[in-house]
Amino acid sequence: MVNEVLHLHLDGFDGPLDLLLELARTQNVDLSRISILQLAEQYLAVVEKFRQEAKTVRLELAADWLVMAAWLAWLKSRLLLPATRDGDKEAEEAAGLLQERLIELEAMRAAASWLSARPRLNQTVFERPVAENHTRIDRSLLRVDLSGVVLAYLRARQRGGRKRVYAPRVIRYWSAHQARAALGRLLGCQSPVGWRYLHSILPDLHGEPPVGRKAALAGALMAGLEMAKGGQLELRQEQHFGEIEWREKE
Amino acid sequence: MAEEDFFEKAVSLVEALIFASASPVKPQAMKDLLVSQDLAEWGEQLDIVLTEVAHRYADHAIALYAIAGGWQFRTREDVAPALQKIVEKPRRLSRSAMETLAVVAYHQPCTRAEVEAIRGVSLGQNVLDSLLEEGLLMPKGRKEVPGRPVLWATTPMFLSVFGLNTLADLPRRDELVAEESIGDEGAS
Amino acid sequence: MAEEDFFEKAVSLVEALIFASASPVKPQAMKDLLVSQDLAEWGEQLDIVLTEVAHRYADHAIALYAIAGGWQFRTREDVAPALQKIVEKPRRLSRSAMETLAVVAYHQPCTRAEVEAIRGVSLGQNVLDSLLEEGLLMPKGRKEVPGRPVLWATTPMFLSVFGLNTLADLPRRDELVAEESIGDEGAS
Repeated sequence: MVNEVLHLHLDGFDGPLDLLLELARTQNVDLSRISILQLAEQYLAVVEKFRQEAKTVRLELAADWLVMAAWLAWLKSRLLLPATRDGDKEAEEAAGLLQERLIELEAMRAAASWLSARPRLNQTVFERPVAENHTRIDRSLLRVDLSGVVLAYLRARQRGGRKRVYAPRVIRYWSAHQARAALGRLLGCQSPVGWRYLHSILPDLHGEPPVGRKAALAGALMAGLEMAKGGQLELRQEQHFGEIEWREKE
Repeated sequence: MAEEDFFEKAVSLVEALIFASASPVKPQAMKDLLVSQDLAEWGEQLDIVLTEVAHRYADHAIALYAIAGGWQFRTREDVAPALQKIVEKPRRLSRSAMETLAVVAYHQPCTRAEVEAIRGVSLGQNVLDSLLEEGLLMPKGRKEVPGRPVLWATTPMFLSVFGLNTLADLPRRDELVAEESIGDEGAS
Repeated sequence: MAEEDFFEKAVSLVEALIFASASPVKPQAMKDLLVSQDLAEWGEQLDIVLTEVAHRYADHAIALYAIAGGWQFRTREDVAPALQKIVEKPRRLSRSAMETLAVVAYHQPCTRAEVEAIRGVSLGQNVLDSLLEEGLLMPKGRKEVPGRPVLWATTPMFLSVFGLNTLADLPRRDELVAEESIGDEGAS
């Protein structure tokens, strides 16, 4: 509870630098001529007072304040040393740095209040909220070019060409029916008797796709088997996948 | 404050309100504003106030217009054309129109049936109409076959639209790279 | 057309152009307009034209302001209190936000750590967020140090919101502090 009072109290300032600036103002002189020693003492006194009031300090709440206090205590000790000592220059530089930071902070404070005092758009001054539209869209022109014509022509020809030749491809298989007719013709003429290769009855199938040749051979076999069953001819095959031969039944 | 000053203040407020509003300001909004500023009597005589606002703009490039039941500042009509920026958003021809035009360009004079045969699709009347409207195609006699169909050809406008001097400036068909593939394309 | 009439026309065109725009109009846009209307010579003497435009509004509730490198009509400050009740007000910025904005304005481009060092306190995310939401700050590259922190800068909107023409319109530091000690209103 007491800790919170300390915290809230110090939080009235935007951090240790803010408190320092406030303390510096109480010296009532130009910031460039303030006494850093006096300032350090004042700060330490303020922090010590809060410390006592708070009894214990929650470090996480006051870390910034304590770091600044420690640094100022060091600075104070150096500034109190006789001017001839080595630490003198170091301390003077540190004091100068603190002074510069305070001056800069004060300037930025002033800048913020200067900005705050400016007439603010849509708060103290108003602009015209919408623009008039003076743009006219001209759609009268055609966007075309020669390459478009050429492309369109190619496209048309391509589609038209495809269309013209498009027809389901008629695959003219040599059918079992045709094989039967061919075999029937051969059976009748009875010239050279004996075994003959079945594929010899096939027509010239050069240029036909392989599937066509296979279909023709299958047709011939079917016709041969049918006629063998009917007793018109004999078939034989010497080995697996060997040539199929036929001869007229005696 | 003198009576005159009150009037001036009312005029200024109404002017500022109209200026700072995105849409035309209704008389009621002006009255409300004047009442809120203890200028209710001028709210009752809004016409006089508005007349004075308009008068302030007498020599300006801007004027007060009554629009949609309210009041708005707008650029004066005689100045507006100078501000006008013309953005060209040219139309495109539809794909079918473009193809039809191209086929006619290469095969003219030709009949509708011929265009259809080459394109492989029927030619909609609206496509033909649009090309006629644009002045890109014109009829050029009739073909002496049964039915005597109209022959179509491109116009001089066609040449100027495409920046051609003569039809001979069109790339020849055999110059078109893809030509060969068109010829025997069907087999694939 | 007499010389005077040309001048009047140039003034009217520039007035109309600025009035028709919702954002500040750059001098180049005015010159382009004048050139397009055969008034190029007045485009060369834009200052005189703009002075005359401003003069036309001497007694109006609206005035011409130099904003963010351009020119814009805005309502005069004296009519603001009356309008504020009607027009929606933007949120006010917190003190931390205003200070942060001031630090960035004077030190830009600068990192978050630099802002924190100057103000002596850490910069809350909500403060940064509010400034970004208002469009007053923007990231502007990264600082080439370990961690490559983002550099922050003010936006053109910042100039517009605070009615500044350029960043050079911000008071010099010595002016600020002198002002402060005279006014002595203190930040506490």
